[in-house]
Amino acid sequence: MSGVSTLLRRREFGVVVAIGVLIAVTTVISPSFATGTDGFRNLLLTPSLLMILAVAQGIVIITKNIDLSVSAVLGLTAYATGRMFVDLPGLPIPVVILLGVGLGTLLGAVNGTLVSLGRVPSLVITLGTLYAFRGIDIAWAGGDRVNAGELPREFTTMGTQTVLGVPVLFVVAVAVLAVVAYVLGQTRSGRELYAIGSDDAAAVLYGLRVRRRVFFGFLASGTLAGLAGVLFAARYASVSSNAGTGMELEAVAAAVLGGVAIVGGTGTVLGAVLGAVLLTTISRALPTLGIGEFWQQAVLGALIIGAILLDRVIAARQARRLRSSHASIAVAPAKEAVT
Amino acid sequence: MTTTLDPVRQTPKPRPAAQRWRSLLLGRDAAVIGLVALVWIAGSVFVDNFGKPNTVYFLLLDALPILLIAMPMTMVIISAEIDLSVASMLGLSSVVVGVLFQGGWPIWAAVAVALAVGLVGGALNGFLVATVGLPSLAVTVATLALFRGIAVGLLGTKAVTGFPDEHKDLVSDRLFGPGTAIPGILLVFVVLAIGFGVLLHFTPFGRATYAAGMSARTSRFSGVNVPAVKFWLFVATGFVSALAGVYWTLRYDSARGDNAAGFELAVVAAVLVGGVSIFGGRGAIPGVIAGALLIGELRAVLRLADVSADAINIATGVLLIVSVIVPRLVTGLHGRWRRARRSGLESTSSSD
Amino acid sequence: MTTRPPGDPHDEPPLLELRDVSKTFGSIVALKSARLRVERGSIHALVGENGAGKSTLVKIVAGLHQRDDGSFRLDGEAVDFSSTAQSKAAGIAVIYQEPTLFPDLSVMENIFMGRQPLTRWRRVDRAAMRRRTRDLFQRLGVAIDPDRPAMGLSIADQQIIEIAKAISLDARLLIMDEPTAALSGIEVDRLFTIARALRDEGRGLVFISHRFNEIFDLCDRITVMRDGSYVATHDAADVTAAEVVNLMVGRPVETLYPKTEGGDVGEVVLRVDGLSRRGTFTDVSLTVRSGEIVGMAGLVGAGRSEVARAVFGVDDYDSGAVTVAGTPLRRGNPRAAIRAGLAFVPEDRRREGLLVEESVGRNIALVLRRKLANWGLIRRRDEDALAAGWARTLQITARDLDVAAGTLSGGNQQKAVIAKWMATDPRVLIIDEPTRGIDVGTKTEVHRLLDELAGRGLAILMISSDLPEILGMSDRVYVMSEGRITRELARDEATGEAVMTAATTLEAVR
Amino acid sequence: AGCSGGSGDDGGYDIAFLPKNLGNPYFEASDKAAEKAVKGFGGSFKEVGPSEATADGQVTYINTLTQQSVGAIVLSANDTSALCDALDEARDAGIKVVTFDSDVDKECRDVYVSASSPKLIARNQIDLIADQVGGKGEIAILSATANATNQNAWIDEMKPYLKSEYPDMKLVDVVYGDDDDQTSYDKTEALLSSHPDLAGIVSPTTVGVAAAARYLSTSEFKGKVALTGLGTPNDMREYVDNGTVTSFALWNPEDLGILASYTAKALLDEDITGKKGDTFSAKGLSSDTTKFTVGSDGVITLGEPFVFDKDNIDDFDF
Ligand SMILES: Nc1ncnc2c1ncn2[C@@H]1O[C@H](COP(=O)(O)OP(=O)(O)OP(=O)(O)O)[C@@H](O)[C@H]1O
Ligand SMILES: Nc1ncnc2c1ncn2[C@@H]1O[C@H](COP(=O)(O)OP(=O)(O)OP(=O)(O)O)[C@@H](O)[C@H]1O
Ligand SMILES: [Mg+2]
Ligand SMILES: [Mg+2]
Repeated sequence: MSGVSTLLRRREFGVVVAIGVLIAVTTVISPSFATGTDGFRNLLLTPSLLMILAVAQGIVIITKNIDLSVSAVLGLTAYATGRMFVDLPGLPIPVVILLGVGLGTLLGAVNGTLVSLGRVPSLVITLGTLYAFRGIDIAWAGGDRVNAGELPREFTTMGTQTVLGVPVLFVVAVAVLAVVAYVLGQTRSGRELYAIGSDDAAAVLYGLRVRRRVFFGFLASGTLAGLAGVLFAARYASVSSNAGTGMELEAVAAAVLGGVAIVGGTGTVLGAVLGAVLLTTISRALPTLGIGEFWQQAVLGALIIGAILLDRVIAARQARRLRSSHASIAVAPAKEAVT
Repeated sequence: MTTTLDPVRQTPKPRPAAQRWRSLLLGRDAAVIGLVALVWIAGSVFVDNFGKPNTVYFLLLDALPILLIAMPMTMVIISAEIDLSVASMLGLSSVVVGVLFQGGWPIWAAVAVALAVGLVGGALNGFLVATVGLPSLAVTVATLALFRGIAVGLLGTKAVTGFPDEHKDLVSDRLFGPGTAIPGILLVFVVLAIGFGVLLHFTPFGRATYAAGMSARTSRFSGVNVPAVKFWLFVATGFVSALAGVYWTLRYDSARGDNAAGFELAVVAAVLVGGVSIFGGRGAIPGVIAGALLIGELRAVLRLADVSADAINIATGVLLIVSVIVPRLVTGLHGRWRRARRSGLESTSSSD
Repeated sequence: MTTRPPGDPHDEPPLLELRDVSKTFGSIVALKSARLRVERGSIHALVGENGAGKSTLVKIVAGLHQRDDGSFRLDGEAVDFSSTAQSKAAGIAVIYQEPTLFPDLSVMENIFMGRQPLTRWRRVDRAAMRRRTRDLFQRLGVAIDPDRPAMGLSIADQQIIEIAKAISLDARLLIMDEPTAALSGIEVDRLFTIARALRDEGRGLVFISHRFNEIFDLCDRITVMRDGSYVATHDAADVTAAEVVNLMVGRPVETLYPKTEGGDVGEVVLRVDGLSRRGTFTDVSLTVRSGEIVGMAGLVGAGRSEVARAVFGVDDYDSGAVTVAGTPLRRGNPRAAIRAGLAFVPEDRRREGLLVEESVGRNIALVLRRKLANWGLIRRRDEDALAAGWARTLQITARDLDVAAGTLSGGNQQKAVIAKWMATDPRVLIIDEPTRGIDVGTKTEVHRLLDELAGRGLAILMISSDLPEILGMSDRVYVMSEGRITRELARDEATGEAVMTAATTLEAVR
Repeated sequence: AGCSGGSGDDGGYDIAFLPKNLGNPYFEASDKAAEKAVKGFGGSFKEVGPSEATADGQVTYINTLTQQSVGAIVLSANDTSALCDALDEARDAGIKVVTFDSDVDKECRDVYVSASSPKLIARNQIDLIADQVGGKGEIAILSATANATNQNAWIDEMKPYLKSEYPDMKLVDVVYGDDDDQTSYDKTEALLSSHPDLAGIVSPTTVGVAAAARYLSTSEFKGKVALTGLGTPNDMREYVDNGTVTSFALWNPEDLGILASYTAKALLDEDITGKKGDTFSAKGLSSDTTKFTVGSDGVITLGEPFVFDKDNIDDFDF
């Protein structure tokens, strides 16, 4: 199989095409959509946070788990970041960023511990921590809001700044993607995540450290959600207790849209990220395409259904192909079996 | 070594009824029911105004949508699927009632159409999950967006209000006259609970639901029509969600696209607290009713104690986590304790 | 390399020594006092009836379960594994009874998961992995594409990958729990060649099987277990199969194939006409009469199970027709088949035959749930009575009917599956591998049962890879090869040679 | 028990504030001032509310307050009629009901404390934006939720005023940021990309105007697209300083909270009943006014919106 045809066959390719078509059509209708300086910047900037959450969700879903608490982790770290700037004015920005991300890691560790040590389904645990983390966030923030004026200028400009026309946030998201994609695709521990998602009972028999890996999956997810939280504070420069509400399902939707199977073991974080880009681009493009803003969610829903139907068709085709190539066991000429 | 532990070479009998009762009384359901009572007592003792007829009345009204949707949701989860689109269907049904009512339709006709929409939406979920065979988590996340999107699309963020009093009274009237605790609308739930309880625990369809949840493959090999079972469960869930949407509309006199947004997680939480396994194949209706009541009760107690909404959320989350972790710990400790006891016995006997 | 005489323990400690190991699962005693001693450079057979505790013992050695009591020494040193990773690190490779593959991953990753070759940058070296996988397959004499996903592999292929995996570990102790259960003769021969080579390199092997010819063919020593306890260890040369069976069962077994000759054979009940499914089987026609046991023989992968599944309706087919007692069956509809009087005991008990988490009682009542209902409602009492009746008839061994079916031993699980189908009072029974992985004692019981059912007028289609079983039990034999029926043999024509010739016909032509 | 209206331990005035939602800085400010006022006249104060601005969330809290038999409920309504049944029940139990900021149907409450009149606000907003865009071009409105009573009333007043006074200006779009910071921010962005020729944005909601200002200040539209609305000085200070916004308006939310508290007190004291012409007094407002009169339909008006700009913004801190 040639490189090109492998590329064309990749599930991710379809998403890229969809994004491309969408941007092209929208830009024809309203040129500023992708060509104006702001248009281009927003094209990349708007999806950045969701891209990071999609990577987080992708890691966890590949291990056949799910992390519904990402949005609450994002909210809590975003608020904590803002609070640190207000309450500890002496702290250098990088330290605050690290502490914010670290808080995400900590919350991820809570999820990971409950899921892997308690051996309890992650849907249940992270649904619980979604409530709990969000509750803590609201209890802490109350009606308070950290405003743009209270955050250091250098920090908030980071949220919207561009380097050579590319927003910093987008660069961060792509860097996260590159690192995680490398780890998942090319290292032993990454491949073990796929194995665990594919069949966790087999992974135990195999001697893989399932609990530890799952724990680290959640740790990574928490860390990335924490990073997204810090960046949220930078981008919106204003944080209240409801930051990121509802993004957990968007992150799941992005992963699914990008071909990460909810049943674990397949898909890539690249796909999840592309899913995130497609999802945000759609909701930005719809008004321009003349679809009322209120209908966006409906279109989104229909689209996800389309994506999972497509996955099903692809999977069925592949299964047929595997079956017809089944003659594998055709007994090879009896070679000298042992050398 | 005790002989009772030996594998017995004799024909097995059904477990005696007494033993079955014992395991039922020591079971998960009983624990949740006990907890409901415990919170009740604690609330009555420590919280002013708790335990009055009005508290019960409002508690039941508030818990009703969860109680309603939890019934079919229990069966869906036992069949090893999940439906996250229930709250969106609730919102959609509410909007349908509102839009048609606003358009001059008689309310009963609007309600009928809303319930039909529930059936259709449920059938869409059911078709995609059962017939096409897509994972329900993904499908219902999609229809969550779809139903909610249609609801919001139809009505924007406007609201339709001003439903006629005689219809609103249907949901708010008290069964035994003014000042008493039980809302008449609870009868709808009682009927539904009995219906789903019997369906799940005493009918071939219920057996098929458990079987489908434990192993779809074995079920198919045993002549269980797994897709049909799941399809109808999703249809039922859509229908009951729409019913809850009608209730919501009349109770709050407000048809809005964002009614009950995020509510699906509360329903799932209630079902899981009620002892249903997210992996399917395990769980029962009484436990789920207790689970939903427990959450509703806890919220009422905390609210009356002037604890803010955030703490209530934390409590719900912790309750959910505790409800799955504690049984694990208990079985784990129980096993360890038994092993310890056994090896203790052995060492004494061997020292003899 | 010579085989070390089974000897003086003071001389050098054995490779593996387990003493008085016990293990319970809840109230189920899996092991009471098991013992096993494996020397370097020997192949050790572990035999025992279903539920004797062989697999449990293996899992304790693998670190998957932890023993409750007893001692466990490796090279004379006391060890305690808390995970399979530790046993692997200690040089123990295990092929489990159940294949354990990752369906979404490629075949080669399945083999090397967790220990993939790395490049300098700690990157997984796919090229090296592919190369080593090809080498392994070459040694095993198979040609499986290393890059294809494990999804969709037949059980036999899966088993071969398990074997490749275990061999690639280069372990000093290789434990194989029924590795041959899904393999055909040629593959078994290859496996044995490799096993002997490993022994000659000085490694220790443990081999679990219910097939005596394999055990005596391969193994040096035999340890017999019964009811979770050690019974005896013998040199394979010193005992006969009959003696081993006596030790296993604790009582003499009269005959393995209690076939009633010359029973009444009635009219055709099951008729299959020109059934085809693209890529799986072609133009399969057969008949089964009431009171008749029809055997279906063939090599693994011949497509027998697929035909059976298509006939019963759990799989679809492209063309052809199935009729039961004259009424044509709708295709792809198991419920219609059951209504017409078909019963089907599938080959994969745990995944297709039983709800392993459900009670034995409800498993038995599952198919009949609608008939049990009165006015749409099922009464617990009726369900219990039905289950208890059939449990008694089939002599199922279990603490009570409320225990989960998955906790029964293999043979009892099989009886539970048969019970659930007998409860439907069928006219035709299709039974796929009736005694796969079942011990001798239970095997005879199952055979007697089949004979009795045929005697009562049931039409039985019996698929089996166990040639003696086919020859011993069948009134008539169909032989399949590569998806086609190549031969139909009457009982007196059916010899081992005739069946094997027919089973390999098409291959020979090619 | 408690039908006599708030016989709490603290000497009589048991007043509960129920904002649209918790975590809204506008209500934080007004409720904090209200707390001080209530404590000041010896009452007991509490603030409860839903975390999302929905009517059903408020109903639950009204029910709870009814069970607790508080003396008075002071609320800003998320819906005009949806709360009526619950409020009726509360009033049947002897509880006084004051709405402020956002009203319900007049039959369901005793009095409404209005920040300003819709007419005054609509004119003020349109005048401000017209001034900034030079009286012509496309403008759009970034509102809160689509059924926020007050917002809709203002928008309804704006349209005819715009037509009659500024015929060269055109209202091209009304979008809803749901009083959510992130949504408002994203809606601003969407607005600008779908209307490239937009000259100005009016956002008569504190959350919306702050979010829109933040968006504009970092975009290419800064200084090109005008923005005004109703905002708090603390939120907007930065954008006034950097030139994104020239002027905006608001009344003092603290005054509103204080006035609502005194209104509740007056009801509990039975100084007023909601009849037109009833008078009462309030202390501690930032303006000099102390005497207030109930207008028709039981409406009490605080006053005209106040315009903030570069010159005066630093005099305020809320
Ligand atoms: N995880 C488990 N939980 C409960 N009981 C178990 C478990 N594993 C095994 N058992 C029980 O332990 C006993 C021994 O089972 P084991 O699988 O070791 O037998 P075996 O000798 O391997 O049988 P077979 O020949 O059928 O494979 C059986 O009664 C079985 O039901
Ligand atoms: N998992 C599978 N997925 C797709 N096709 C399969 C699968 N397993 C088997 N097949 C197809 O069915 C044919 C027969 O498979 P199988 O090995 O089950 O045959 P069998 O005669 O039933 O052997 P046995 O019952 O002894 O295992 C294969 O040649 C292959 O084409
Ligand atoms: Mg075994
Ligand atoms: Mg087979």
